[in-house]
Amino acid sequence: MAQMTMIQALNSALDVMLEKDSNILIFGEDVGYFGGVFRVTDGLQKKHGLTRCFDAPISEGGIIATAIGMGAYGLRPVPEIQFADYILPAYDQLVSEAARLRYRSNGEFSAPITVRSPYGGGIFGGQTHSQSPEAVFAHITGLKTVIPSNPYDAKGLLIASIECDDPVIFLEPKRLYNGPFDGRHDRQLRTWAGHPAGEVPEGYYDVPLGKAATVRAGGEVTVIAYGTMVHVALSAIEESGVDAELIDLRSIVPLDIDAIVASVEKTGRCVIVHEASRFGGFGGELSALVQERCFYRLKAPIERVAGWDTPYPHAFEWDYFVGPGRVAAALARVMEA
Amino acid sequence: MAQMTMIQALNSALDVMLEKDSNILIFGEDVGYFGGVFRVTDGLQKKHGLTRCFDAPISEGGIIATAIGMGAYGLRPVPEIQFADYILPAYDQLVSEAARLRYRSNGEFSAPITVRSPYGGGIFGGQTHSQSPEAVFAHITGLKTVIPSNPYDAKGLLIASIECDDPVIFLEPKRLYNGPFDGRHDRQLRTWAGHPAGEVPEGYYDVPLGKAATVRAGGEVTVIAYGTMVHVALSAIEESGVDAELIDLRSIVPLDIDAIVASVEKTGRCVIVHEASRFGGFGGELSALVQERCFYRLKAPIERVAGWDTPYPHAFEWDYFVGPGRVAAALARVMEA
Amino acid sequence: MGNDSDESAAPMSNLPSLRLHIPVPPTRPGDAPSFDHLSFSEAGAVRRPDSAAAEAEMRDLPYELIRVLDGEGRAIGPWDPKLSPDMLRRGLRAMLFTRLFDDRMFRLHRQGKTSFYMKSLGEEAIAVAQSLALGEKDMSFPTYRMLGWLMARDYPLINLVNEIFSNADDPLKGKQLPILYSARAYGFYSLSGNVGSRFGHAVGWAMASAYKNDDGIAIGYIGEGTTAEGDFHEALTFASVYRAPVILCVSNNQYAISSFSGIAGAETTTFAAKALAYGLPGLRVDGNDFLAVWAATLWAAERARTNHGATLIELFTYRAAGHSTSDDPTKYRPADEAEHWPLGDPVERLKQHLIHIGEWDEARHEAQVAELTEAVRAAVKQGEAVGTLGQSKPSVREMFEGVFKEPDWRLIEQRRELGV
Amino acid sequence: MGNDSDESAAPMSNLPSLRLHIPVPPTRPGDAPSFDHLSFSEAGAVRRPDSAAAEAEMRDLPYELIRVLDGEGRAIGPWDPKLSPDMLRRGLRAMLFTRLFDDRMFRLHRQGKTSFYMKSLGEEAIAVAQSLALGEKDMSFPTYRMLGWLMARDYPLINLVNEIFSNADDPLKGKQLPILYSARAYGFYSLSGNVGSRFGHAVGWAMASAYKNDDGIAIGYIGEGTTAEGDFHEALTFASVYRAPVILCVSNNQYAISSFSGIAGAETTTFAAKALAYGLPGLRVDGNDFLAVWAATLWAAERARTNHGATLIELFTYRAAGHSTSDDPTKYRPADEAEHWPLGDPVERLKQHLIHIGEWDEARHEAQVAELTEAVRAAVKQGEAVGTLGQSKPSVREMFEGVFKEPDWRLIEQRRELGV
Ligand SMILES: Cc1ncc(C[n+]2csc(CCOP(=O)(O)OP(=O)(O)O)c2C)c(N)n1
Ligand SMILES: Cc1ncc(C[n+]2csc(CCOP(=O)(O)OP(=O)(O)O)c2C)c(N)n1
Ligand SMILES: [Mg+2]
Ligand SMILES: [Mg+2]
Repeated sequence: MAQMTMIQALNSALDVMLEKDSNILIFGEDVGYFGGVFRVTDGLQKKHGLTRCFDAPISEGGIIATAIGMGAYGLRPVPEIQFADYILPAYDQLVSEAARLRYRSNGEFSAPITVRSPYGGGIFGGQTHSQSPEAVFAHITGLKTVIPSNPYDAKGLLIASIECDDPVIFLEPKRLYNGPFDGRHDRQLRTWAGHPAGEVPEGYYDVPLGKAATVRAGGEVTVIAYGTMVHVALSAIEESGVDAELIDLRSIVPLDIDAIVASVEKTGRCVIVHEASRFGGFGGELSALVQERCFYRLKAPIERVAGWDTPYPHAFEWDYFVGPGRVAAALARVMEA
Repeated sequence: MAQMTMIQALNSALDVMLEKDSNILIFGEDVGYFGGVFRVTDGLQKKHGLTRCFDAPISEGGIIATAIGMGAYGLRPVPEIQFADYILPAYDQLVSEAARLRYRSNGEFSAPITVRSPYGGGIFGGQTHSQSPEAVFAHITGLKTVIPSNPYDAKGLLIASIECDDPVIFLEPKRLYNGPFDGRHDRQLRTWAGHPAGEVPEGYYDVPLGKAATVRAGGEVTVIAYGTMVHVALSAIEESGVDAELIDLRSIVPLDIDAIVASVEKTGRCVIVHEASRFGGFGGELSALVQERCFYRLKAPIERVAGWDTPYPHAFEWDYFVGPGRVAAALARVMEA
Repeated sequence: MGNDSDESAAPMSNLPSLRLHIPVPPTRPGDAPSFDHLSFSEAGAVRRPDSAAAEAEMRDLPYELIRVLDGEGRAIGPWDPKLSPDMLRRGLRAMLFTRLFDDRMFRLHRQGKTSFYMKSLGEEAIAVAQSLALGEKDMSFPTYRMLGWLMARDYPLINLVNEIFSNADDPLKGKQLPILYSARAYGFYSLSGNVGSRFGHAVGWAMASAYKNDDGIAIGYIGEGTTAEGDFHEALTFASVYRAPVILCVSNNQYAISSFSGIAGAETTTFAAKALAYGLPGLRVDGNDFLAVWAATLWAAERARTNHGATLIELFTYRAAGHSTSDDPTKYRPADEAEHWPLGDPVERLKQHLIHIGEWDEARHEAQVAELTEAVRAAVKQGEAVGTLGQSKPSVREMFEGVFKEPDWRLIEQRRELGV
Repeated sequence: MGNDSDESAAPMSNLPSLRLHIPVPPTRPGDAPSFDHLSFSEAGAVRRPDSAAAEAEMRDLPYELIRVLDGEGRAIGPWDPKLSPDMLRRGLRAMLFTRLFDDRMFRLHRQGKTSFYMKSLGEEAIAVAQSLALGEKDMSFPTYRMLGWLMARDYPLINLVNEIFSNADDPLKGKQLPILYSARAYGFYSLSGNVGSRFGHAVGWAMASAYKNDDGIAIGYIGEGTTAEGDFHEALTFASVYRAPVILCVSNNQYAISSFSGIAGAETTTFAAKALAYGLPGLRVDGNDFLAVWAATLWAAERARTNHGATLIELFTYRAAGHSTSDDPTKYRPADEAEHWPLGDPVERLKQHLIHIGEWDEARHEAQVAELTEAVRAAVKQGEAVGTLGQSKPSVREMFEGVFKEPDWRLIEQRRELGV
């Protein structure tokens, strides 16, 4: 066991996998010599060689197209997209090609690629360094979408994603890279040091895709979250005194529907939290599923707490970012209902 | 008044608008001399001139980027994307540029473009000529998404979209181009002749964005649909004998939330129907909204009837396509609940 | 605000106003066909640099046209690949096979036996020559007009027919549109309806082969119309930067559905010249000349195999048929234009060459046609026995298979809901 | 299955195996800086064709480097734009202004007064010369390193400062990241964090101007690293096909964050040569030579205004600073590399020229620097009085404005929920 930040845990996952399987290689903008703008690939080129971890042209579509071709050949590329905001030029490649290759070729070809990309807000990154695009991937049949919330999960989920034979969008909450941010930007920031999930094995292990984690058991209301919002929700729960059960989805596709249903069946209330803007966001799907499966147990309307339906505005970081205050308000509403 | 198919009605809308405003121009793959693969722009180049309606390179990203630049200058371009399946190479332009230009420039620049594109299944078009991508646009703040279900609306909504100062994704249900298809592919096909909505004024009129149509009034259950599914749902309602109220959304952004809430408040039951695959589809948002706003009136779980979570498979057209049988089954379930 | 110096390049008052240029083809329906705007190098006239030569030494080539067969059916000049008569006959056979199969399928579509079809009429030399010129470990990333690749490698006809009928024996289990084949064992990558989006996969595959110190190279195809997609540029950029062992081909049949090639940039330069943007060799080749296609492909393959990187080849041809079963080309081009295409028909030209060298004659040709026609007929019959579109299909369970390697709960529940 | 003929190009047993090539820059931290791999045309050496000449007559130009200023500060050769001393001084002033402003803002970022900043150190000649050379009705589609455009047109400094502070007076109302300005009245199109995605907007704008028989042209910018995006190719394709009156510029500062230009294809050819793919003129210009940039821009503008279409200009320069406030370039290149850049510093070179022609001296220069420094100081002070990041911001209501022209119910409800 070692103490790791999420960046170090991700780096360790890549290191372990490069060592384990020569079919794995990494490329992306600035990931080679420099080690990535967030340092996730730091040292990997030096340790594993020039062709195992190298820089790519600024061409997200080209990066993903190349990765798919490599995947079809038999490799397991792990491309990085520098910011999830910049994954959209590759959207057609991901949706029309990576997601569909196995199906349309009846299994002759597939694209076992893992696309890593930092996402999310809370960093004063403005419109194009803060977005959360998971909903536009979750809707796509054939793609898996994974979102860790702590160093331990990040490493285990990344290893599981790389080993997965399907294409995986691996979204890294960049606000959590260095510490478990709970949205209380005006208080002392914490690091991963001392956090139980900051204890990370140095070697190989995986955290299976499609298994949610119960971060906190509780009986009155189920809170569903992923990524940075797990910490925001936890903080809101703790300060509100509501006996909430907090579920960290860890992957939104595959979705751990059993965990969700079991919890809401027990609590009869549900609050869904995500950073992405609300309308048409993944919260809609979660709300619909809970309603369909737990209708007769629901004591209150399912609440969604999400980003406003605006672009991500630089000056209004803390007005936009979903903080514990908004989650607590939703908890209060469902408890009163 | 004239009798028009949806193709003719769309053509008429474009004709009227080209006549009305010299800032309007049309371009897209094969739309010029040839008049478009679905003939929607037939005759427009000949009538209005080479620079008003012309062919574009096969480059959906380039088409939309060009249109945005034109829009910023002050024109109102109406680009065509030949199939909605092929709009994805332009996804970044639509999301990162068209949708955000007004906001980020604080109103100095905007992109008043209307992107027309045929979408949807029921035509044995297989994976890449049958998809319904509306959910990946509905989630994007700054975009409007319009989907007509008949010739009269198609013309009026297209005119309103072109006149709208915001970027509009105008999705045309190609299965309805020539007749009101209700999913009963084994029966005699109907044309628009004789259908009331096939009566279309020849001149200018608009149908405002954000106003749903009540296709059928009813008291027992609210059915929400758009595009081809309006006809499928209507057929299912008629044959099932359930006293359902059928709402045709006409635009999903802006969404006529008042019409939805008013109807479900009355009926207490709701069935949502769309062609797109279910998971993460727009039905999730609709279900969540209804649940949030009508929770205490709901007598049964809200049902979603949607495409399966698979790519669109050629041989299984009628197993995949959402037909009246599946809608009727949902109606039966909500009525029994 | 702004700049009003008279030294600036602001518009001068004596200038005409700006005009928007929209490219228009030289002829439309009703006009006499004309290809006068084109000029072609003579057969044998273009030099053949060493395949390891520096790109800077070859910047003239994209503006020439590599041709081997002359008007009399002679093979001349430095690019003559000097193929054996057996190989020439093998090529002719595969081209004829492709044409006869296309013709038959097109007619079956009219009879409602399938939903869609596309021919490669007039373009058969390309895929056939390249399929034969490349090796078993090489992988092609085809467009929908590369059936000849499979024909040249004796892919079972019945597989094609069953896929086109989407019937119970469809090798792709009804998941894909007719003609969007996948045949890994034959070096034929999975097709899709989206044009262009597999061009970069060829580069990725080639890079993977180089990464593994393997020896297979890749060949990718794109239509001249589709070169306008960003995918084209991205593929060439990666191919150039990483010196990928790949041959990237633009099949320039001069049409993209109804749009003439001017809409893709042909008014201003050649498609081969796009290679110059990437510091890659650009060969412009008579695509209706089996020998020229072969020779250019061999040259590029040699370059790739010796770690000298990628080559862009423009294969100049003419789409003699409509775009697809949904198209009527007489609506936008002179009805008899195909007959006036100066570079002729690839089947006729190879046949003429074989006759010229004394290795073929009309009688053998007729016998060949008869044999292949019968083979097509037999395969169609066999496929029809299984069933045509709508009469037979794979198990509906197949609809839910292969979305992921293992279905998740959604697919299992939905399969159950449908009762299959 | 497969093809095993020995006539085919399948791998021969005596070949070495394939290798994947990964470009590596000539030097890294710790190495002595070296630009020996580059070669430059002499000042004055490159011919200047007529601006209406056919592209086929200019295919050598992308491989040359247009330079006017020589090592002694003389302006020589056919590209000398022969500017008045006043205009030269105006250029120098705007370049200095840009540099001083950048420097100050960079320091303010260190003090936590803003979230982000990017400099154009060493590249100031580009935007300044082009802003002055073009007219009021012309529209630029800048990158984040084109502040000089606004400086040359006397955009109010206080607007820049307020935008950088995202304070209550921010002209963009806090919606955008620092330095991502928009200034329509100054011919400066809205910036975004996404690189490359506005390149095609320049083409669309230019096409619109031509469509309306207007007289403004457009100029678009892209970094050399970003030429790899599909947007680059799509913009050039449309510019070529429709002969758009647009100047498309690649600002080649040799770095894209940490990646040297070889990762964007510079190992194999020049960025100007990408013009050849589109049948467009490609000019390669010393981007640190104010006069050369001016002259090439004027030439391209003339070509555009006379309906001869688009030009691609590569502006060869060097990114003397780090990529942004988040970057430390000593991590990936020799720390003293900037000092060794053979084409020098654009400010110094223009200053030297002015002194050479007797229109400037060190004393005036110092006075100029002092005046501009004071102007920057004053603007910062004024902005700080309004507030720096986090201390002052526009009304939170602004967050909900401008998503659409009119807010829909969602925005109204959410604004209410937030209580603003
Ligand atoms: C991304 C995408 N855009 C548009 C289409 C519609 N489409 C199908 S074929 C075609 C024309 C392609 O022309 P070209 O590249 O010249 O190939 P050819 O058909 O001539 O072989 C078009 C526009 C598509 N299939 N995919
Ligand atoms: C679409 C997109 N991809 C990636 C990035 C991240 N990024 C910001 S600047 C930059 C480098 C750009 O280099 P270049 O084009 O050479 O411009 P320069 O910074 O040198 O002026 C990158 C990769 C981005 N902003 N947008
Ligand atoms: Mg073509
Ligand atoms: Mg750069």
